[in-house]
Amino acid sequence: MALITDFLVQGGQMLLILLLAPLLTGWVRTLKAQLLRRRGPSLLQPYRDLLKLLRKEVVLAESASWLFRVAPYLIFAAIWVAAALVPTFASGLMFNWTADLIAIVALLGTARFFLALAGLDVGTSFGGIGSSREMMIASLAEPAMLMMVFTLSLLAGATELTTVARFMLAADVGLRVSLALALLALLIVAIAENARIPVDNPATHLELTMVHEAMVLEYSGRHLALIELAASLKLLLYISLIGCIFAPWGMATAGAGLPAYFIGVAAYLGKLALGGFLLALFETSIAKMRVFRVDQFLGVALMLGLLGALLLFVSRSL
Amino acid sequence: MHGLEFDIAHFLAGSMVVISLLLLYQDRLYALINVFAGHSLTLALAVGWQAYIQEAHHLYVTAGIALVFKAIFIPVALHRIIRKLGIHRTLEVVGGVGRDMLAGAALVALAILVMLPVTAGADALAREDLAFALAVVLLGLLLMISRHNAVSLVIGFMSLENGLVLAAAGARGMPLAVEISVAFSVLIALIVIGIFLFRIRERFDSVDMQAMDAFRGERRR
Amino acid sequence: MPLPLLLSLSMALLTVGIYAIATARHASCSRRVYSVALAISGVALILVLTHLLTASAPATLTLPLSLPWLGAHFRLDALSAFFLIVVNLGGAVASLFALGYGQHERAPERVLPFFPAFLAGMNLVLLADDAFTFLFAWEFMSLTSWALVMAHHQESANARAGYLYLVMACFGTLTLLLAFGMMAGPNGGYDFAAIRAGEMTPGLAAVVLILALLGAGSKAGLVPLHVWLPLAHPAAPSHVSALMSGVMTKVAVYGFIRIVFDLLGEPMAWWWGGLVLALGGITAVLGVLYALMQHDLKRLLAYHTVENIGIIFIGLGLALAFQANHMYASAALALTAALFHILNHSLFKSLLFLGTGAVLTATGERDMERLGGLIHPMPWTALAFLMGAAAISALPPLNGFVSEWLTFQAILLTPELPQWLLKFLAPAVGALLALSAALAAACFVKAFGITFLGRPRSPAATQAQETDRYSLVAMFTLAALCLLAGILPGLVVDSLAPVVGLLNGGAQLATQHTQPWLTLAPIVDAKSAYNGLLVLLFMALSGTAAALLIHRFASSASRRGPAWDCGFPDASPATQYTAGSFAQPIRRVFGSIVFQARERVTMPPPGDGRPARLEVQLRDPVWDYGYAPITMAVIAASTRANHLQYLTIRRYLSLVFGALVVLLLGMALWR
Amino acid sequence: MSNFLGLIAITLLLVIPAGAAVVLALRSSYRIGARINVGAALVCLLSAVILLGARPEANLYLRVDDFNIYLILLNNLVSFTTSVFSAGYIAHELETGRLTPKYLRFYHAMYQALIFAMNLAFLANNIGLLWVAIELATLVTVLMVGIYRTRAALEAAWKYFILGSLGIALALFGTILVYLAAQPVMGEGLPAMAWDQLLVHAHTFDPALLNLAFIFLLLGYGTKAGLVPLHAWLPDAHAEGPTPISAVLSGLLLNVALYAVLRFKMLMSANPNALAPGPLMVALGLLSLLFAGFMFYRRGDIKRLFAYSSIEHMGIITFAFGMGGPLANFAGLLHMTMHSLTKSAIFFAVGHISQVKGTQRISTIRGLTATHPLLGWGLVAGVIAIAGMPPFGVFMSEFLVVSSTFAREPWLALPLVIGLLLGFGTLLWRLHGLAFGESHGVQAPGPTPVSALPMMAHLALVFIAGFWLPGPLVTWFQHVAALLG
Repeated sequence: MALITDFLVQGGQMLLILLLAPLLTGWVRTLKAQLLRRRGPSLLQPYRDLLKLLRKEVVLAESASWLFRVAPYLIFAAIWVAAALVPTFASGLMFNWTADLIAIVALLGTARFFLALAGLDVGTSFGGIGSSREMMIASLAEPAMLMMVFTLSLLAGATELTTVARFMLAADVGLRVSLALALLALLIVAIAENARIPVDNPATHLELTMVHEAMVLEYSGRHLALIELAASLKLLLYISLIGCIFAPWGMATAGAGLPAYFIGVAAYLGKLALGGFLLALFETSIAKMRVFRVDQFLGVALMLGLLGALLLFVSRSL
Repeated sequence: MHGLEFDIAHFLAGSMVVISLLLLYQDRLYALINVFAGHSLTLALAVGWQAYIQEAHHLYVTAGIALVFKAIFIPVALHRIIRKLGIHRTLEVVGGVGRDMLAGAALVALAILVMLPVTAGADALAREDLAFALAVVLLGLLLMISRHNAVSLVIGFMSLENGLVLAAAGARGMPLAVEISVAFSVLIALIVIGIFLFRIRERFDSVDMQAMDAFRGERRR
Repeated sequence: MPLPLLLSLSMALLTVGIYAIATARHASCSRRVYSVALAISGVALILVLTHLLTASAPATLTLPLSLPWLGAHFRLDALSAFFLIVVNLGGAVASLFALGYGQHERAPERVLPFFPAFLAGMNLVLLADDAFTFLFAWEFMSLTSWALVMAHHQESANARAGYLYLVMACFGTLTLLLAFGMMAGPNGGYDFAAIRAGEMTPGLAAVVLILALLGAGSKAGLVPLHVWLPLAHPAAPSHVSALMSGVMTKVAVYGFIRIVFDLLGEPMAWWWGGLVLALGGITAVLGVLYALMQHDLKRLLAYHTVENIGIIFIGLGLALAFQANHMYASAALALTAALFHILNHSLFKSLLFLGTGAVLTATGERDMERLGGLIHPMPWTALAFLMGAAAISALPPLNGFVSEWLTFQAILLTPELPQWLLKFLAPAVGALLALSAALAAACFVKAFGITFLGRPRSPAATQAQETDRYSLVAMFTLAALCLLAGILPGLVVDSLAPVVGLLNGGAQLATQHTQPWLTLAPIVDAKSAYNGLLVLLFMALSGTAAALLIHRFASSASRRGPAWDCGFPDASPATQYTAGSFAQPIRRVFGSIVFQARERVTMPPPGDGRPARLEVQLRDPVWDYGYAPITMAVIAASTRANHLQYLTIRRYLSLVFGALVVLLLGMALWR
Repeated sequence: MSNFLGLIAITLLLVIPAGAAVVLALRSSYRIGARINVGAALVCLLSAVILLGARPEANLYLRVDDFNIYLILLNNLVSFTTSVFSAGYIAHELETGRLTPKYLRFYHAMYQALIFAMNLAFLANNIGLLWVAIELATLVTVLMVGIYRTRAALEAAWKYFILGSLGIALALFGTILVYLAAQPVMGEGLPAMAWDQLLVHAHTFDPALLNLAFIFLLLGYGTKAGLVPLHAWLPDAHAEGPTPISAVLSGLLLNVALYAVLRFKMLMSANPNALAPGPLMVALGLLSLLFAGFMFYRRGDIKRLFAYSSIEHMGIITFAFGMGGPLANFAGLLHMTMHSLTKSAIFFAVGHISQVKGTQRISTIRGLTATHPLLGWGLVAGVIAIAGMPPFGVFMSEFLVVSSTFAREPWLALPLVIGLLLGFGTLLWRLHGLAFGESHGVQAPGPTPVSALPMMAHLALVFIAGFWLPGPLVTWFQHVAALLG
């Protein structure tokens, strides 16, 4: 019985994030538009786009290979699994322990790997630009992320998100320098990984500075739909990750009854809304930077992460 | 043994050293050869004297060899050679005789310095002879390296060898002394013949390097 | 009784080599040699697997060979068994691959005799149980592999590579020789049993450690001793490159482990671990950075070997640091990580080299700039290579990720260490490790993407054919193993347990295969876990589910058209991204610091027909500041010494005279 | 009985070569001459083998003991194989007209005379006799080095002659000094020059005199052994003489000189008050090793290259004996043997190569393994062996030298290892040029496998010695090592 409910909750969570992802993207878009004094699209626009794309036929370039067609499903699967592993409204769900934070980072890496390959597959110049820059950004973002992971696991004694969340919920954490540094690093990484301003512009096309869009330029129809969905899942993943680590309040624990779950979901929605709002605010208040200043931007993140970890390594022994 | 015998032996050995120094002093080939003849003559006398005082009769043979072969035959042969090679009038000036003399004196000092502590066991005569012999050897070596000319090289070598024979003779009852001196004479004869046959010209050792590289199959730089 | 059997198998390999000398020129010889090598390696593999899995007691054997009063000692224990698995697995697969690949060999008489001998040499190194036999086999291994590197000696680059390789190998052997000499002591107790029994002062032990680092490191390709590796490994035929990169470097690591962990016993000072750790971190990052700058596929792989050796040494360094502080549980984790990575790297690096071999036979090209689009003519090779690339980039659910995950977990335990330097070093090395992992991913996107994806850049690439069946079977065996080791890590960790116990004073990890759902949870108290199997299941389920749903309910129609490319459809493949341009961003970020990378663009004015040129200039700091000065010094010294060949007789006589006078003076003054 | 047999063997060892020398001097036909040459060498080899079984007891002139017996065997073995090699080699020289039949007769006679001299030197118990034998060997080899009558050959011969004679002279002085040291204790006459007697009484000699003697002997015989800075004659003599002679020079004559030095080292170490000869020998050895290592790099002549390698190995051996101790001494003895076999094998290969290519210039010889596999790989194997890599015997000795030295005197091991590495690197650099790469130049057919037999035989021996040594040899080595202290 318990097993079944666990399955249900787990499955529910997976479906929940799948459904919420486009909404979050729409929310951010609308907010950005309104911050720019535009009316902006409706919140549901992303859903409409996805459905439309799904119904359209796929136009493949002549030089596209089987990898080009497989990649979208792989990317989608990897990111979805990664997102499902992050506790959202409840921690300690039955599959949370199948992979820890490092594994989640690596899963995102898998997705990126195949996305970059897909960018190279057709053999166009734009695809190449996209994937080579994506890999450059990742080569700095991933270490920064892992440094953040180090800091957390040193505090919580595990790289397991559930454990981390529970640890954070416990009162005695208090404010720590390393935590602040880790948060900063994580924010920067999140911005870079989700191709937001100032690293990349999600709303751009035909721009020599584009990264993510350049890779997926050749995609169309259902493939594009999957990739878009994956992208918004990724955004959701990062926001819920930040929420789960730095604001785990209201999160239900596994096996707690339905009411707890409802509180959890409510809290989760609140966190998402807040995160989206902050993101939109940030994006409208800053300008896109040159590609070759990105490495400095991310270098800062790496340094912050390393600093946080070092501080802990040292303070642990005091 | 009583004083006189000792003194004579001492005198002969010492005079060999002196003559070696004289060899260093020569700069004309003729003179060099003549002085060397004197060197060998003295050696013959010294060895003969040793034979007499040691009652070692085989040493007379060594003395005879020294006299006939080195004091007479070799010098004559060398005279002919240098005339054949047409180098009998050459002057040799390597660095200056004075430097050689100083070095020679230093070598003699070294020889004595090395020999003094030695031979506490060996009798005085052997010790003296040994010190002088070593001096002669070193002086011969010095002569070898202070001259360009192949002939003076040989003369230097032969004076060195004279020193060896002196030492051998001084060593009381040393067996094979004769055989050794014979072997050496053969060696020297070969050297002389070598000069003669191979037509080793004056200053052989400083032929033009580039030419030598050509047939050595070697690159210098 | 496996040990005599293993020895006789090595002997059999040697005889095969001798047989090959006689008949190498016959067409059928290659097939015979490789099939026999395959059979022998297979049998040996089964033998050692059983020995390791049944965790049977060490077997020893002494033959009346080598040093007369010593005899040749051989020993089979858990450690050597594990490495024998690596060696013979690699050997078997390489032979299988070569059954097809060897047909294209230009100079079989230069490969066939040495290939089995090389295998035998590696086996003997692992079985040796005294210093003489060990070094004998070690040098024999170097020598045979050198001969294989020189197989295509007409290319002057190969000859240079072979020379450098041989000199470095000799350097390594001499340093190891010194290490053993120090351990054996003046009376020459050369057998390992005596060395284990002997006591050493910390100072001498430290000397031995450093010598072992130099010796084994120069063979394994530890920075800055790696210079020969990226030249020599590619020069050999591809299946040999696979062996050298995937297996021989592991034998070198074995040498290090045997000396430092087994023979020296307990590490005497904490800084040992720090030293090895720092070296490992530097090696990892430098290796992958070098690799990113390469256009030659095989050289790129060779540099990745350097990187992975770095990762392995990180694990070993951690283990040393933990052991020095008597934290054996943590040391067990670190050792497990290192050993696991050794196995993994042997798997995917061999796979990648074999794939390169297939590409080489299909196109005759190693330069990525002239390849491209190979996924269309050779899809299966592409798939295998892709799996290898994903594995080496540490992507879940493949095996590369597991070992790096374990290494990270080990680093997370370092705060317990009391020494401050280590406290600072460990997270820094962790950052380096993460950096190298990310860069490796970038590098293999480049390697696979430029070689197999896009459009062909040269006619050779257009006319490529899929490779033969033997090669495919060989590659997919390795690929399957990569996947298995990735999703069932618990089993591997358990079979590594006896090895870890041997090196770690009995302490080893908790048994893993009893965990629910075969999860890998190395540290019991900290609930960090990873379950490759479930991750794979998840991804498979969600991916297929998505695909089915979409194709069922949404459209499944598709048609071909010209590439859109933002409305600039371009005819020429020359407009694609090249390896150089792909690496450009990273070159600008990292290369400018490490390699003083300089780019010069010469753009002809409009109307001028000449092509624009981009010239990239890289400098190798290690070579510039390490090796070049030494070579210069030797050349200068020999030029000076050479004058002594041209003195005059008088001068030579003066030398003798001088020697005499000096000695006499010494005599006179000595008293 | 065995004593009688041994006496016969000894007499054969001395009489056969001497007689053969005379006979050959009279015969003019090259074909028969070569046959006689080989035959005589074979007989010597057989009698050396007999000597293994039956040792006569020593008399005042001749003596067979653990030390010289294996050297005698080695000596006659190598001289036999070399005579086989020289038969083919000389035939070719005759065809190309570099040698006339007249010189050939002379060559064979001298060859036997050389064997005689070396056997005598090994057998000699009397230090005077030892000296005479070595002088004889020197004279003979001088004549053989100059046999080509080219300007280079004459120059080399002259250089060798002068330096050799000087060495001889110094050695004689040393010998006299030893006698003088012995004479007060042992009285006058022959016993005071018989080595075994000397060894018995050595502890009572005047140490100062012994020291002086040893300096002269070391320098004297060291000149013949080609130790730096006394080495000058060696490279040219090897390069300009006929290759068989180079093989014998490197393989045997250097051993003879070293053997003499070691005999006297035994006397030194038997006397407690005399200065330890170790440091001297170590210094000379290291000097030779390093110097040779630097000289390889710029060599353009293939024979000179390997001549310098001989200097290097003499250096290693001297170093080993200088270190002393059971391990190092064993290694030194082993290294002597291995070096003779390997180096002569290399010179066999080089001889064929220079004949095939018609030149000794390294820069014009390329890619031998491709054009002449037998020669090329033979050369590779030889060089690998001489560089001290397994599976060849030199590795064993270098293993012992380096490891034992490092365990005892770490700071001495450092220059040793550097020297080895240096020599290895520079020699291998040359090898890569010779054996690999695109071949060009003359493509004459290589030698028949039969005429390459001596080379392969030597390499086979060295190969076997790489992992297995016969028991008796080991026990001899261990005895001698103990004597050497």
